[in-house]
Amino acid sequence: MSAFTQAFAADRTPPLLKWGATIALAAGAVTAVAMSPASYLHTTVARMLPLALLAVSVAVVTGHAGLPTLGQVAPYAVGAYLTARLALTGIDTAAVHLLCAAVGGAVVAGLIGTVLVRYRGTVFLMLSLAVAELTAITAGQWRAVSGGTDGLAGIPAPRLLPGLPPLHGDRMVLLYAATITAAATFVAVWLLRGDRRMLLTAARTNEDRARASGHLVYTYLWMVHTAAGGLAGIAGALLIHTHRWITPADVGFGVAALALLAVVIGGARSLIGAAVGAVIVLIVRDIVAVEVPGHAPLLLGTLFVIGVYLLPGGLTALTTRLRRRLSEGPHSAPPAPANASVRRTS
Amino acid sequence: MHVDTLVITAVDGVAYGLLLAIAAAGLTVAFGAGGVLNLAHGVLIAAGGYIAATTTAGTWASLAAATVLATVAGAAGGAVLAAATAGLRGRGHLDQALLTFGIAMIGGNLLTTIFGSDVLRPRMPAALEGTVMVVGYRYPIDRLAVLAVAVLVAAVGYVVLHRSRAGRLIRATVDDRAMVAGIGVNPRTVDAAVLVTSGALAGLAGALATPILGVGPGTADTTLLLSLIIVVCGGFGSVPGAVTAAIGVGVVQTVGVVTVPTAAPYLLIAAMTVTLVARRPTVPNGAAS
Amino acid sequence: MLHIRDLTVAYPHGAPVLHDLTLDLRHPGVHALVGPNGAGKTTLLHTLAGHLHPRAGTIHLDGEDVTGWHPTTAARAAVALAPQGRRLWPSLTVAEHFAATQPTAGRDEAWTVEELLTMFPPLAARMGHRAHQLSGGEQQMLTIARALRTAPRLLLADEPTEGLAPTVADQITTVLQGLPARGVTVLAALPHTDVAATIADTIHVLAAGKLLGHTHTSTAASHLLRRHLTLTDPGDETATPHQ
Amino acid sequence: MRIVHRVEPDQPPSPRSGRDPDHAHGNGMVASGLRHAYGPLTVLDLDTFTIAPGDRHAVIGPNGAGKSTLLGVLAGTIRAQTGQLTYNGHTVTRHGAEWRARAGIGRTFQHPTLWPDLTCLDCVRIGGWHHRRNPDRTPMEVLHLVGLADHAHQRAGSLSHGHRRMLDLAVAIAGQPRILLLDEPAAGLTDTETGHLIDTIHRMPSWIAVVLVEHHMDVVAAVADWITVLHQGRRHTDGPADTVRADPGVAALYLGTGGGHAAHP
Amino acid sequence: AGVACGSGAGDPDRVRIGLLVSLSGIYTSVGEDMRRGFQLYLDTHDGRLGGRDIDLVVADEGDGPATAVPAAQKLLERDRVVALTGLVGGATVDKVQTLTHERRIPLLGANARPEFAPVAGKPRDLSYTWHTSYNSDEPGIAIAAHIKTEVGDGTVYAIGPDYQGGWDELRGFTDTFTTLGGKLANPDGKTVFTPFPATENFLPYLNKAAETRPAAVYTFYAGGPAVAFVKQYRQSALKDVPLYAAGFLTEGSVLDAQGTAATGIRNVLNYSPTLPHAANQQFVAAWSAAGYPGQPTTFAMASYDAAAVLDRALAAVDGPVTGETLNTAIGQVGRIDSPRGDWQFHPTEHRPVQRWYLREVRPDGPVLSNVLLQDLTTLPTT
Ligand SMILES: Nc1ncnc2c1ncn2[C@@H]1O[C@H](COP(=O)(O)OP(=O)(O)OP(=O)(O)O)[C@@H](O)[C@H]1O
Ligand SMILES: Nc1ncnc2c1ncn2[C@@H]1O[C@H](COP(=O)(O)OP(=O)(O)OP(=O)(O)O)[C@@H](O)[C@H]1O
Ligand SMILES: [Mg+2]
Ligand SMILES: [Mg+2]
Repeated sequence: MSAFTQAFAADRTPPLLKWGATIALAAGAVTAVAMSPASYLHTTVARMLPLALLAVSVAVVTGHAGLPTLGQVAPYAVGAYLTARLALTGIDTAAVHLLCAAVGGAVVAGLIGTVLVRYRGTVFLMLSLAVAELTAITAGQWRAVSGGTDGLAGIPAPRLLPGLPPLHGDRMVLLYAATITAAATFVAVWLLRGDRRMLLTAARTNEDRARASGHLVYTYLWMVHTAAGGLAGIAGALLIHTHRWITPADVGFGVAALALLAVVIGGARSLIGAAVGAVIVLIVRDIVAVEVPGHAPLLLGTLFVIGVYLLPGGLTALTTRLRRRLSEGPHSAPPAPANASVRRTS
Repeated sequence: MHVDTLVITAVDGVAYGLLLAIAAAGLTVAFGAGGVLNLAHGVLIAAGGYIAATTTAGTWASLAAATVLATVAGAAGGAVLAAATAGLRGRGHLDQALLTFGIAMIGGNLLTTIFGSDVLRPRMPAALEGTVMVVGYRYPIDRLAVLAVAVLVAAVGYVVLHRSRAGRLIRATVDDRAMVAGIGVNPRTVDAAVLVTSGALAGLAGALATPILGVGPGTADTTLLLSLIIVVCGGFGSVPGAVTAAIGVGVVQTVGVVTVPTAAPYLLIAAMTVTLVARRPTVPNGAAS
Repeated sequence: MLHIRDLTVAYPHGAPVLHDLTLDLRHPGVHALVGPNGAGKTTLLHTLAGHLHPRAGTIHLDGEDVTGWHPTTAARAAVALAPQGRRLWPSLTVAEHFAATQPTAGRDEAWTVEELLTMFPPLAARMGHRAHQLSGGEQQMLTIARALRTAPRLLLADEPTEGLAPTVADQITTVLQGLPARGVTVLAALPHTDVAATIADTIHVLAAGKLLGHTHTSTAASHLLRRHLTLTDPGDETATPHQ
Repeated sequence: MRIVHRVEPDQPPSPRSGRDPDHAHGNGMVASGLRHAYGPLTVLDLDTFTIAPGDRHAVIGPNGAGKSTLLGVLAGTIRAQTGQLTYNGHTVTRHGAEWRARAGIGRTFQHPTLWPDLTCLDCVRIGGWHHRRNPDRTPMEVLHLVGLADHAHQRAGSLSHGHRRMLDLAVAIAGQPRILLLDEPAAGLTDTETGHLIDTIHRMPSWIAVVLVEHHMDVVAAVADWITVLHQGRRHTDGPADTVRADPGVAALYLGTGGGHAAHP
Repeated sequence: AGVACGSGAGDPDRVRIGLLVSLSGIYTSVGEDMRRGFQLYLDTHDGRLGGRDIDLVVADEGDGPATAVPAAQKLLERDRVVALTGLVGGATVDKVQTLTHERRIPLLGANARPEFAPVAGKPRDLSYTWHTSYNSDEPGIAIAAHIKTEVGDGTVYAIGPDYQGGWDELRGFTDTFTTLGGKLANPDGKTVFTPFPATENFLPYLNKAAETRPAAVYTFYAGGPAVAFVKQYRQSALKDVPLYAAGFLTEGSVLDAQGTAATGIRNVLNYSPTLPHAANQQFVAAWSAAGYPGQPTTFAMASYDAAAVLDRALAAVDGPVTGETLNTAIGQVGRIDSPRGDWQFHPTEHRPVQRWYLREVRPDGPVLSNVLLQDLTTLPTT
């Protein structure tokens, strides 16, 4: 009986296949860009990845913990400024940066989380907006660390390992950023599957019932928030590694909003969808819109509007719908579980 | 700081707060009461402001015409939003946010294309441009006029939202649409009415606020943010709450910033945070009973 | 008054929950709908009130085809639903529930608020409370009061006595029994066949989305149900006798 | 903390050991001086309330009497304004619902909503999460117990109302409670299902304490051996089931000779 | 990183220039002015600079580096421009400078010039960085002595927006003013900074400032806040106190919005549309003839001059135009006969050595204008 239970506890689609497909797709896309001779493309795409990773972190909090957040820019900022300061003082090993940024981001998100996870819905959203605003204001005011409202520029390139040459070539930076983004995303996806996902669904959809079954809802949400902070910290380090400059606006409300909207476009609970959503938004803003100067807001706005109408439930829902349509073709529909319940009541 | 300066600053805080209350009025209806997270609110205000700035000519008649025109344009914008969000019912605030944010970006871009990127200001009748003496200090007449209009708007808003059947139906529609249909009221009509009213109020706010603050490319974002803060701090759809919150914001932005100037950049956000944190955490899906 | 022909209803993306259901209601009168949990009682009532749209079949009300109508239209035609579970407006007070709900135009059979409050004294003492602050039973009372306030001519009551103390439950059943005299047709889903038998003119027995037949005694209804259960015990669901 | 007992399904409820506060002090729950008010409205005012292992205790009373509030206070969902709660000899007044649930106080809700997006099986797994390594019953067995085995893979959100109530019970049972607080478990159940519910309660191990809030007197009669009648948050009567049911005062207040719903001040 | 070589494919006489200005966001008005200035020079010179046909590629800077850098990247790497000009914001210049420098493309900024922070401890190499504008602290430096003379022993109240631009503008004034022996009216001797861009209500600040009974007020605001500030100044207790400002307070379209409230404000800038030079009269006439609104601003003028610099530099380049050859030529353009009067590049700092003017807002015919009062000084002093 218990084996039977476990068989159904797991995801019913063969996980290896799904994962393999996703990884292959991501790798393919990156390789395609990296193989292209246009170094313009390399830099531009590499610069999208920090925001993509930030969006993943936002998706974790928004989709899985059910707390729509603009506040992940706080750990993002911590990761970024930590990395920038380390690099400017001569510590230029990427791994050290990433580690410090992850820890710093997690610590800050953990601290903020102790207050924030007690709130829900719009109140949480507004509190996280306050966090975003405070982050940007602090970054602007704390001139010793941040260089003021004009920010920092000319941050030295990181080295992958001590002794290796600095990470300079556009293609190399792209490959490095893509690897880190993909790895961090997949770790997050891996951590949020199966039972953890189920527990978070329970905590999110009926908190009182979850409590009455002994689940420490605040603790769950706090842990998710903190871990997502670590992810945002890594994204911040990546921001410095790909841009080598930073201004307070890069860790402010605008970026937070973009990340949250990317999550909605991607489909709130899908981390990979969030990353893809962020990349789409930035492609429109940084590649398409530069062709029609002055109308970037128009294009982005149109993207959002189209996104809402064409992709209800986000990109992920689209793939599910496509898959359903494909599988429904030759075979008859699988028996719905509801059937049994209609006919037999004991 | 001298006491009487503090008094006049406090008075100004209240007046400024009431100006913000007008700006937030539309959002109080749409988001606070009607549950539509309308991020295009700021753009409607800016549109009203631009219309007022381009139609006024320093006469009372043109001022009246501008106010009416701005209100009508706002209502039309609200109707567009109503049509756009109609298909999104039941898909949550984030989808609404994405849509209205997109519309706001498009609208903002169109406004700068049409009206240019300069900061504009309506030309007011001379009688409104001057100052009067309040407790020995000069005080602008236009702000006093806005104060009067704000009190009027708040009073009407209070009666409609809290004392009339319409207000109850709006809140009922947010709570359970199907049951509103079940008593013979079409919830879609309620939705549309909410957004059209909210848009009209936004247009009106644009016409009233631009003489004091001017209207330019940054207007939409600033007013949206302040309105959001007011609506959320005021406790969603409560007119007295929103007015109190607006006055609070006004006072923080006047008395607060001059008494502790070093903390000025943080004050507003900090005040909002304290207000929200002080409120008892509420768990929405209350299954307990 | 109400004629349902071959009604098939399914939830979105689901298999049908009601199959080929045919039912006629006399006017006015009290009609009970009984059947096991999950039989489809709620589904049927929601379909009649317009909240669910049938996949097939027709519904006629007083000769008019009302299949798949909108809940607003249904309400304006004086069809009221007192739903199961909490379908109140949590942020409205009891008084505001009454203020928002108005009798259907053209119906003078209205219940005044005073009448309703005399019927449910606990509500009178809670006029300023929001719906989510009411006890379970008080919420149930308000649900029924709201439905009555719309002055229905067809009242669809889904387990109207659920969660009510015996005294109040008795009162409700008395009210339901008295409704036909005021020109109201009642279709009530009732979990207990004996209750159904005491108040209803006819008892329609529903199981697994199919109508097993109608009767007017508790024993006959129970018998129908028992027979259905034995017949459809695991694996066999074809035999559904119609009376 | 966790004591695992094997289930002895066929044992009938233990004969009452009478009201035995001492026994409850050591092994059960004792509430004293509970008072809870919303503004001027006192909804709960109880000097003592004890639950001892093996109790089959029904709480009845008119609508709005404070029954659900009492359960909420015992389970930790509602924090009473004044009063003391001890459980197994420890003071738990300030412990939240999560803690109490882990310590063995399970409950159902008057309005069951569960987790609409999860399957019934997952719901039960979440209910029994803290015993997942060493469960008395597997989740599937729990579903069998309440008669929902056929619905194991159906979304909880698409269950009918009655089935949802059974699932709520299943989730509570999966938590392996030592005290089970049931809020109107039979409301909305049909005759057959009510019988099934009574069976299920009968088959519970005898050391489990069941506190039952219910309006269906036949269920109360079948299950409870001790009844407390609440009225306006206060104890109106309490005593052995038969005595209370025969009490004319209770009948007048509650069972139907009118006038039970006096308005609170 | 690809080093841009040559310009447009094929035709060696065609030269591609990138113009990066804000066409969306809150700085649009400045960006539009700069585009008009550059375009005006092109249009009045048959679309040719230095005898070569010009492909002008315009890109949108947006609100700051986040949007500006991708746009700059596109200009540099896809369009392969041989020079980049425009750039509204200081932060943008700061970030884009590293890109252009790496690729050996001259950056010819026509507006903000930030204090370039050192890179990795070393001062920034500015050999490929030029500006036709000014340093943000120069207006304040230029007017300080004049204000000192005017107020005598009186104090001056300093107030400005809380961001890098505001800090620089006000520092220029306060440092010079106090060095000259002047005293600030501000209680602790420190400038009051108002949150930017959040503050639009200046009344409380102004009423508080009035308490210090200053002999004059010095300020810097631009755009929307400038309109609000001036309007509210005239409604405050400071109404009759002389107001001095960096010229941006009343420059361009904001002056129309301010209306009569701006009358009498004395301000300092490197340009006034009422300058009597022939070059200026020509410029102003061309501006009106092109149908552009109002009078030309310093932003338009600096961008116009950027085109003039490129004109002379391109004329001096022999053979193919590359970033290197163009940059060398820019270093040798010598004196520019500009609407603001003659100026030339400072040999090491690559920004204009130019005269600063005192202006006053006065009716000039039917419209208000920043009317030239007097020359102040020439900066930077070498
Ligand atoms: N939202 C839904 N989506 C899918 N299926 C549903 C949904 N609601 C109910 N069902 C299914 O429809 C069937 C009938 O449900 P319905 O609620 O009508 O039963 P009922 O007779 O009212 O039962 P109860 O007495 O328990 O309320 C059930 O098998 C249930 O699983
Ligand atoms: N949050 C609240 N605010 C104000 N009053 C409340 C609140 N919650 C409950 N009440 C009131 O407290 C009283 C007791 O409620 P409770 O839910 O305990 O009643 P109950 O005995 O369970 O009744 P029922 O049998 O109807 O479920 C009710 O009159 C209710 O109106
Ligand atoms: Mg039902
Ligand atoms: Mg209850």
